[in-house]
Amino acid sequence: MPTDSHAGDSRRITYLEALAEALDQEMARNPDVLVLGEDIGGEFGGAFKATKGLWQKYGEHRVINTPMAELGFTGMATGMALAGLRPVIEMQFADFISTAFDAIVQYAASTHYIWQGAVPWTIRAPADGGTSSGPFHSQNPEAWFAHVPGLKVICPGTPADVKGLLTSAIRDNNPVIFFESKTLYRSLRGPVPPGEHLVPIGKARQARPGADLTIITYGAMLQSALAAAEELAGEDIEAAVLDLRTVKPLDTDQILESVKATGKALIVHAANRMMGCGAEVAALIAEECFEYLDAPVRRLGGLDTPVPFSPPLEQAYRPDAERIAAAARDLDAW
Amino acid sequence: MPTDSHAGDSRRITYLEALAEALDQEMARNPDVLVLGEDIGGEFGGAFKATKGLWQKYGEHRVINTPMAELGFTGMATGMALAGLRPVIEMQFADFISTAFDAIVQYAASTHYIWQGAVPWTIRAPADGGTSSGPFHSQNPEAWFAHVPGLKVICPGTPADVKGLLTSAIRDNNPVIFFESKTLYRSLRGPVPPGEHLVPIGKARQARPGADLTIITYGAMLQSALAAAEELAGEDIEAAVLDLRTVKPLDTDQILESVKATGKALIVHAANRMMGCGAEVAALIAEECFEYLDAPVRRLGGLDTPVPFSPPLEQAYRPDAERIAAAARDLDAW
Amino acid sequence: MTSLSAVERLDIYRWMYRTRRFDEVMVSMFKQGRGLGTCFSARGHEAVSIGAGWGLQPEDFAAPMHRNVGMFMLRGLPPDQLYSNYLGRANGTTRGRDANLHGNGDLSRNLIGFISHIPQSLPVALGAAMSFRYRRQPQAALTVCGDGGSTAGVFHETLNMAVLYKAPLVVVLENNQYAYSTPVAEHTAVSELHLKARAYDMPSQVVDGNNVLEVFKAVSAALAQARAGEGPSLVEARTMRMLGHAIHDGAEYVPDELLAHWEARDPVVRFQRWLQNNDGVRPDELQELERAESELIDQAFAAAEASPFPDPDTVKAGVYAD
Amino acid sequence: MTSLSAVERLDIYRWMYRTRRFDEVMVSMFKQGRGLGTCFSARGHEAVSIGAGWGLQPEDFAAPMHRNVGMFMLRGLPPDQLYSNYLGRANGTTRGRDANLHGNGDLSRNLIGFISHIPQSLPVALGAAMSFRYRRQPQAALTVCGDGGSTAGVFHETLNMAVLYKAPLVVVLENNQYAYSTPVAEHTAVSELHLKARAYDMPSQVVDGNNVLEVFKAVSAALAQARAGEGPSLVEARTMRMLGHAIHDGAEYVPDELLAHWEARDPVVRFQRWLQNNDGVRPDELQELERAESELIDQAFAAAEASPFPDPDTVKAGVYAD
Ligand SMILES: Cc1ncc(C[n+]2csc(CCOP(=O)(O)OP(=O)(O)O)c2C)c(N)n1
Ligand SMILES: Cc1ncc(C[n+]2csc(CCOP(=O)(O)OP(=O)(O)O)c2C)c(N)n1
Ligand SMILES: [Mg+2]
Ligand SMILES: [Mg+2]
Repeated sequence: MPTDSHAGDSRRITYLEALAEALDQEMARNPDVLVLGEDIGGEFGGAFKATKGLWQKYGEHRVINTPMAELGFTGMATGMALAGLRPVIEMQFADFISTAFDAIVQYAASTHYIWQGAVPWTIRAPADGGTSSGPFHSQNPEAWFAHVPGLKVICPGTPADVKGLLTSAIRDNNPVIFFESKTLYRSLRGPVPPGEHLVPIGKARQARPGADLTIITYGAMLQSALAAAEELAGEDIEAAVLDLRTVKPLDTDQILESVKATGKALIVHAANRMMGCGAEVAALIAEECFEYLDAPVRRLGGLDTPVPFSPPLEQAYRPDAERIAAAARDLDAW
Repeated sequence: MPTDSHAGDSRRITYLEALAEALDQEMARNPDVLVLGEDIGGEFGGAFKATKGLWQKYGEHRVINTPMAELGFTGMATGMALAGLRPVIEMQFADFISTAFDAIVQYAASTHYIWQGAVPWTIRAPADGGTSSGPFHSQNPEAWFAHVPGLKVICPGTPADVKGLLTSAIRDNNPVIFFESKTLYRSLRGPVPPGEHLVPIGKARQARPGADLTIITYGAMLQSALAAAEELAGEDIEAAVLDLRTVKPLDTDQILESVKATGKALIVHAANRMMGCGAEVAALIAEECFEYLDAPVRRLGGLDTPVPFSPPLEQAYRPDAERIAAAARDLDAW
Repeated sequence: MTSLSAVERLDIYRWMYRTRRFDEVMVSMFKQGRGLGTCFSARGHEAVSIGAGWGLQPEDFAAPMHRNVGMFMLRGLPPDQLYSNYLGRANGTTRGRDANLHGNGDLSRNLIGFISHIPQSLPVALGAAMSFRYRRQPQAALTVCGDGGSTAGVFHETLNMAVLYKAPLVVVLENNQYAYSTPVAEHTAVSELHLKARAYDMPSQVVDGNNVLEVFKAVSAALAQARAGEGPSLVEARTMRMLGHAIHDGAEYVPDELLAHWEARDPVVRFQRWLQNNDGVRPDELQELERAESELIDQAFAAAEASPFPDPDTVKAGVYAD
Repeated sequence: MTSLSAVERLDIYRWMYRTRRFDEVMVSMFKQGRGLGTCFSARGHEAVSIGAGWGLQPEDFAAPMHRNVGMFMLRGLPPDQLYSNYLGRANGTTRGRDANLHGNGDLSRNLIGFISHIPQSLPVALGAAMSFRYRRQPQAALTVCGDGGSTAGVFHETLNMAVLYKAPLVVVLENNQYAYSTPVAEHTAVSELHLKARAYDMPSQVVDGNNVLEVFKAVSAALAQARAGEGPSLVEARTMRMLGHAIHDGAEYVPDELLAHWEARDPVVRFQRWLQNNDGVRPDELQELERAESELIDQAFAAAEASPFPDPDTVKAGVYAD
């Protein structure tokens, strides 16, 4: 898997190490930060070991093991957050975030608008597929939450961003849903600043410049888009790659600026394309870039099926570098 | 409120009467059809009286009162449906559908794809605002469900359609989410065939022809769009109004056909515009009608805030005929 | 902490009476069409709201629900701002954003807002309790849950976690016989609601919810235990919803005898009599108190009705915290 | 119905042994890297799966979970198709759509598919039970729920409704001491899991989940009661998860003594001894049976490994029923 090199530092660690580092550093910095979730207590350190070592270091007081009760413990975190703490909730898999739905989209999301109660929690949700994990361990459910006022939704695609954005999420005074790509956990390494590292929420990043078209993406698809762009470069097609990083709020300025410059847009995400976040991006472009567009706005996303388990089916389900390159060629030739 | 006249019959009944009629007729026709939900048992007939009289007529066997346990009773309905019954679940308000989220988007939606178990239930969810009911009794949450493979999502906008589509939903072999506009329950009358009446799921309806632009909408906004179109006609702007009726599956054929003919599209719904169903429609048009568009694709929807309670705030939140007309004028002048 | 002076008892009565008057004026105004949206009458729930609320310290957290206007007022929300909330005015407790008692949170008063999705305040109150445990502060959180609310899954999740974590939480189970049109026996399988706590080895007890002193005694003791680190408990307060579920509901499904039974145990009347019989409070003292309270409430409603609606330009403000 | 002949008992053993072998081959193949995704070992759960499943009639509904491979097989799913499912093959029970025992529903066998969102099968099984009540058919539905699953809210909602509606439902609470890495005492507040049923006035009992005859007796009696219209009940079967949560999990968090305690009570070994001591089954009979079963399982795995993957062009098929 290709690596990322947008941070200025030479130390290269994995996506998972980067996020564990952010958790550790924020817990060290602020005694109000705590983690809670299933199987994160004791020596175990959680299903993906993202919280490994925190219990030994910070105690059971700040590393709270929970029963399988996502709705209840997310609501509990809301109460802690209203009282000024900064809980970081680990969903064991992003797929189980639907179990906590009311606590997120109804209670936590609306509280500040209605009665000015700030809810500074972060939900870490290991999302994403491509790993033969089947329909209930492969979901990318960001669109549900991006539709909800009051939430922020982050989908980092590099080790540096996972650290910088998780740090920002923990410090943010609003409920933040942080979708990690577990596909990248151990497969992607990149440079990550060892010390305090903050990436602003809501800012996209141009991951690659290019004049011929703009590929707009986020999460694990960033790596596929970069691979596709590399391939296209060999064919004299210069594709800009814009990594949204945050899907709510959207960085409309950068999206529009890039598409106005290239005149062509290809939007890519691993989540179901139908009614996915890419639709909002396409609609935004269709509305704001009408006079700049030289081709239809194209989208690639998951099929409108559950994420299938078997490799040939999942490959058919999920966009990849090859399909991105094909769609880009098509746009370029328009 | 303007009325609708697309059915050929002269008997005019309310939106609420039409849906009660569909329920009654389907229960009479098929002994496998039953209703369940909060406060629908006994003489009470539910919060909106949609099931009034059914308990007396069909007995407690087929009219099941439930505790306040949306997740549990929706899952229960899934089991009944797998066993061949056709439960019609009443959510007391659409806002509470989030409480049943797992049972809907995870279990019921995926079952046929994974193991060919058909789940022929319908959830009736009284949705919509504009009535000073506040953030938790005014929601239009169709986008969450339209993103989920395996579900069908219906948002009828007329008495005839509410009857015809509810009948089709009950007979459909898949889980169907049926969002009623409670705003229209008693305020909208229209002609409704008294006997068996079926409207196909997934077919839009041209509610008004027009050559200058296409207003694409559904639910209660249909009435606002028709009012706007009427007003525009006086200014020599002929707006076609396309009533989607079903948001999943989308009637892409009719959307594209109409927009290709007019070259201009305005999409309107009451739900939060951000990441709403309108985004998918706009993205579809941007992708498929590029060479036909004479203006940017425009969308009107709710603001990216909870639905506020106080009338001046809710009016600012929600699209209306005036704002639709203004956006249409703008498009026309492009 | 759990004993009361005669002065305090009279003050408790003042709050109960205020609660009653607030409700009466609200109901009559809504019936006259001067309300907005809907409202939920608290008639019959005065002893629960005030008796339970009286045991709270300012530093404790409280999470009342849609019939606990007494507790909201006791916690410091002014009646005029509450009425303004019912009427959607800019100076309402939610600045026009939510209706009736929904959303009445106020962190400056350690008050947790209520949302429709019942009983979502339960785990949130648990979290508030956990914040005390986290910071090793000797305070407690109190939440109210209806009989109907106790059938929702999150009730089970919350009680289980509260006991596991020994959280300083007190759950007041306000059993008012109905969840909307559904009587307890039709929504709950167990013979006595407080027994639900036994599934979590959580101590529980039943009190007469129309006896304010009894409610106070049980809840303040439970709070004291919680503050002392002895863990959570549940108090079932048996009472009756004397009017319909919401203003439009005539509650024809409630048997007359049941209402008559509870009418004879009206918590406000009963405590008034008790004060006369036991504390020697004189009828004229009571009359003066009641007159003053009625005036306060009438003025609060008038002030609310005279208050302006919010400016639509503010509609987007406050979705996010800075 | 609840008594067994010696022939049946030997057959029960056959199924337990088959279950054990299925698991052993699965675990060793996954350890060799010949699996796909993950898998959950059923080692130690043979008596629960077979003992409970043995009480079912074909018309009853069953909703097993991720460790009940024995019950899935007993219900008629062929071992080769099950293995094919683990390996993502076209002829797997879910045609490559879901993993391991997930999604193994089959309406022709009145078998309800399991999904990850635990314990979502609980209310679904209740619904299946309700369909019998609706149609006045004298059948029952059985569902299995883990100790961890019993902390989720929908457990509470389901049990409450089951009793309210007097549904013919039997809940087997498979208490295998752990939910992933979390021991029962850290996820559940009550001293004995079966007491949770008391919050719904639901009859409940505990059985030794490693004693197949005891499991059978209790569950078949519960099913008979349910079919007879006497309502739902819960059977807590105490057993032990002998391997990690899933294949990658070494379960270092499980104390050795605990494993040793249960190893000495291995349900397969124990029942084998019982048959020798009580039914006079001869060692050579057992050897022959075990050899035949091992062969059957080996062949099933080989058949699965030789089966083709699904055609990617079929990926969209079947999202909707016609
Ligand atoms: C999750 C959810 N489902 C349904 C409702 C609709 N609803 C509002 S109050 C109510 C009954 C509540 O009963 P109870 O908890 O006993 O409180 P009470 O109104 O009797 O004080 C219902 C069903 C809701 N608010 N939340
Ligand atoms: C709602 C939900 N949250 C989390 C998980 C992840 N998970 C899978 S199995 C499991 C533990 C289940 O424990 P138990 O119910 O005791 O069953 P066991 O695995 O011990 O047989 C967890 C936490 C899940 N499947 N569903
Ligand atoms: Mg009640
Ligand atoms: Mg377990």
